[in-house]
Amino acid sequence: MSEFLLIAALCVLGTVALGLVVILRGPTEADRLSAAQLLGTGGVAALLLLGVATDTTGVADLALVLALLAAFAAVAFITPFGTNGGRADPVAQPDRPQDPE
Amino acid sequence: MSSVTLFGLCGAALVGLGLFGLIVQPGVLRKILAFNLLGSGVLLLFGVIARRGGGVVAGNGSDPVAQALIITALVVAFAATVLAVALLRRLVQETGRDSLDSDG
Amino acid sequence: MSVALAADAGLALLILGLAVWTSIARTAGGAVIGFMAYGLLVALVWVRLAAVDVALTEAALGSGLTGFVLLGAAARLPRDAPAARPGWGLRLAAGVVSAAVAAGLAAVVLLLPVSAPTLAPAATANLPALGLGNPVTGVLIAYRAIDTLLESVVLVLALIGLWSLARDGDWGGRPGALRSADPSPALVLLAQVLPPLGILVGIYLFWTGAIAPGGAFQGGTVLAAMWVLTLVTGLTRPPRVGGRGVRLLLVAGPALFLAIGVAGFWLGGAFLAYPAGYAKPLILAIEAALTLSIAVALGLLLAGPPLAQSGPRA
Amino acid sequence: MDSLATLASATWGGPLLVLALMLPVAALMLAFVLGGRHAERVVLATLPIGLGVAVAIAAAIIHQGAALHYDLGGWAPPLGVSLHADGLSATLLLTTAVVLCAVGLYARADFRVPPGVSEARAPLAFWTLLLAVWAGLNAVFLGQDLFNLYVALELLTFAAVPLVCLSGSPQTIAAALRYLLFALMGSVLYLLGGALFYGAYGTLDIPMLSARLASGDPIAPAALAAAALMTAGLLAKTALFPLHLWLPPAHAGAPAAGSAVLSALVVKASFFLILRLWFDVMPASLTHLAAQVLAALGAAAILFGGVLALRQARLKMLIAYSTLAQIGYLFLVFPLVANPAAAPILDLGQTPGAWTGGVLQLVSHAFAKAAMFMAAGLIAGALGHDQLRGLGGIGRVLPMTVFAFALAGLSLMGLPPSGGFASKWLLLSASIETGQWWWTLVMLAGGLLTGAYLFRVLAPALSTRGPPLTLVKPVERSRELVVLGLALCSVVLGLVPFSSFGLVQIGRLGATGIGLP
Amino acid sequence: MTIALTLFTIITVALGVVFFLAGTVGLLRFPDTLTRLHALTKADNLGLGLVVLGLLPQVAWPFGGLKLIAVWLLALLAGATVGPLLGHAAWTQERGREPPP
Repeated sequence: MSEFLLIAALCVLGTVALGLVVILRGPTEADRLSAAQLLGTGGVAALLLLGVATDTTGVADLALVLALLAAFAAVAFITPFGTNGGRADPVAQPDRPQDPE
Repeated sequence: MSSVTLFGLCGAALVGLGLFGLIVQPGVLRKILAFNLLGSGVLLLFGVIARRGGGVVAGNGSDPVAQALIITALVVAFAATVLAVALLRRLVQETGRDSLDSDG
Repeated sequence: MSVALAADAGLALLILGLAVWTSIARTAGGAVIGFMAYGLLVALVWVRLAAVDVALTEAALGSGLTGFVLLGAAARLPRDAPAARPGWGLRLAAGVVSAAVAAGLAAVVLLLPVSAPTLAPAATANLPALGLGNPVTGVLIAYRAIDTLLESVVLVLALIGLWSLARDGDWGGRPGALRSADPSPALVLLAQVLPPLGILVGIYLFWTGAIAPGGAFQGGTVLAAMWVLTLVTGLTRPPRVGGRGVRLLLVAGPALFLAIGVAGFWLGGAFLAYPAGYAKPLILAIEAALTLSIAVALGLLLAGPPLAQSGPRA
Repeated sequence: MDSLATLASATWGGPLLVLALMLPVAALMLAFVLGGRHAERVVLATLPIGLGVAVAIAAAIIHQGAALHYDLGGWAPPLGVSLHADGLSATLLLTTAVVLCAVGLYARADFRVPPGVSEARAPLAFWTLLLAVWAGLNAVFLGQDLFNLYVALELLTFAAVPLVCLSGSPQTIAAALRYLLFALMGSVLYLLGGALFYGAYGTLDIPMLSARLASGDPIAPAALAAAALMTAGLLAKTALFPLHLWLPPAHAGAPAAGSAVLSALVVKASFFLILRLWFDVMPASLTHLAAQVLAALGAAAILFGGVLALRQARLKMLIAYSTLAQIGYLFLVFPLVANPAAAPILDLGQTPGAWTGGVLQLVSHAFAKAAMFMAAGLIAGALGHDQLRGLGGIGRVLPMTVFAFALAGLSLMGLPPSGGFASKWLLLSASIETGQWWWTLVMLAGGLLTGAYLFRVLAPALSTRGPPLTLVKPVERSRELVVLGLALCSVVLGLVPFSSFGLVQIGRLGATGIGLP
Repeated sequence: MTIALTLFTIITVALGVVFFLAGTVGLLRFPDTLTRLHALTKADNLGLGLVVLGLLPQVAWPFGGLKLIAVWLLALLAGATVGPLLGHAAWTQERGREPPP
């Protein structure tokens, strides 16, 4: 049984690793991010299989954390926060005097 | 060759790659990324050392002392990354560029 | 060659490939996405190296929060042509040095002593006296408590450094890097549904750290991520940097750690020693306070330097 | 009540070490929470206590004639971490406390919370970072565990980098960023070395490592690689030529009080660890070749830094390049101490004078450079700029400041009577005694260069011709006194008889045989 | 009973692996970003769901099982939120890139 689960984990991981080609290819960052997402889901699945197969403490927790944070980093890329919350981020404030040294 | 040795060699290569990037990359964000590669290569090597130690004694574990040190180092690396990125963003605000002048 | 070894070789190759991609990708965003995928695979390697505690930290901090910070930066970089690469001489020299270091390290890995010296037995043998089941937590909170104490101070310090990048007129305002003017409905949904679950997971990670992989750093990181989600969508507001409450929260962990450490002079016979029989509750108290402080510190690190509130500026 | 502690040991006076380490940490947290005007008060209240602790540690070491030691948490190494103070640590703890006291008094005028607000950015950052620098330095000087020292180094980095860009100008932001990247590369390489040591010997405790390395077995390749990586990383943090690029803009860009701390103390921490590594961890592996290479880099730094200092247009940049050169002297210690023929030069018992000379250079440069940067800060504050060409006649307006600057310069040049003279004399004698005449030449050339670039400052400053200067801002007499006091410290060091420097020799691991096999 | 459960696990996990494969193929083969995203969401939801379903009989109840289900729900949530966000980002990015005819 555990051999089967291990091999399944390997298959999942190998499959999503193919998706990495897309990360390399693009063409848009959205493609790359979706490939990273797929890798994340695949990683979670592989971890779950691995955890059950080897009965290691904590591996399921790791999968839980990965699943929890799967969407987290992508938020930073997609959300226009900080850009129009009252002040444009990448623009210097010309009228603001420099602090005296 | 065992898996542990394999990951050790991987760590060694990552250290080389990160070091090269840290010196050569012109953009600051790329330098920060290179630093992170370098750091994770170093920790991977540490992890290999931990696995050897833990594996010999506890049968199927990793040396907890080394693991604790790695966790501490990971937190430091994160804080460093945040500070560097904050400096970079301030630099971009001020100068509109993401590179340090000249030499690097 | 066994299946496991083949799998590990594949994993190592993938990691190296992603590292190379991260170094050579044409856009900064592409490089960062490559790095996030890399971090994920490195977490898998930590599992393969039987270091689940590290894997948890790597997944939460090394891949999750670092990815957030770097992606946020990459999305806001100027799209100018990058600066000129350094000259051939420097690149060649750097290449030679880096290759030499890598080759030297590879040789060292192959030549490591056959009998691996380790502190694992000592670390495990002393655990029952501390009432712990996870030796990593024992190292972090007891044997090498000083490192963890200083480390938690480093986080506060990083935050002071970050805040010091504010403009003078903005001091006393709220961190503004995460303010989103118009979060999409999908994002708001995420920020409403995820945090309750995430907070549960964070507390669970801290709690289970005494006996199983987990602990203050991992739990605190998850809590911080959840807080940041609500900050991005405006469901909560970041505290003013001048407020005393938030500063108390930030130092609660290290301060309690220090206080119990000082009490150890009299109660445990040494600084940072735990009195026998009371070790477990004291350790849990320290871990709880640390989790909280770490969560606040990491969240505020992501939230950036303070900005003055909109409206007329003094 | 029973303790879990077993086998742990502490010498009498050991808790003082805990106090020295934890006092700034506790003060840091207190200053941060109270904030506002309280931050400054917390610092100024803590500094004298810290000075007292440092004096007590030095006194305890002299009294016992042996190093102090404390096992933290009651866990003995290798599982636990211990603190350890030998004579060298005590000397540096004391130097740090004195310099920081002066900086604290000096900085009050620059980092006052302006009236009308309860808290301002720069004051809060400065006062808390000052305490953090102090904590980091004490942790480095007391650390006995390679990883604990890594955390200490990082503490120092996180404290020092924001100090560079307190003014917020684009140049200082870039300088801080470059400093951070160099420092991070340095610490990562250091960490890698620590990991390799752990992999080879299963401990990170310095005495244990040293015992394992000296046991007679061939040294593991991992240990050699570790030493090389750690040295490279620490050199980057010490800004030894050719890894010096980050230092001048960073040290010149910081506010004067910050520059003083960075140049006088922070770079010394990583040098201190190089000493620990080569003289405590693996003294037997310091080959002649390695020692000569380190010293050659030091020599290059002396000449290169001196020449570049000559070409600077700004006073603070000139002082920063001078730091580069003065760091070079420190590295001459390696071949001079490592030569067995270097044994007693002066009547210092069985210990080599080069060691004392090196430590004296460390201390006297700390005093002199802090005084110089703070004097430059006063001048820049008074004139509104620090261009060398605009300094004409400043000596008439700020005689005490310029006098302090000149006194500090005396020490940098190595002219008698000054601590710099004593240190350079000891190093020169050692180089002649051991027949390494080429280092003699370098030191003499370095002295001439130092004289030349200081002349560029002092000649116009002391000139009596030219129109009278108008000051942008008056200079407070108390601040001038602080600077003068520090400059006098660097001079007085040279008036103390050599025999009283026995402290720096106490607790050397190989007290009788610092040298090559 | 045990055999039946084992068989159930093997079949469902294998099916899950197939879905992961399908997701990757979609990511590689579909012509534009939006359809690729669609493929990704399928793989996320179904592949991981099947793996979780298959593993349920193999873990301790209630805690282990609940953890597995939580992982799946989290992945669903991530897919449901990041998908639209990415789609939006991709749409604007591709539009912004196209020159007006």
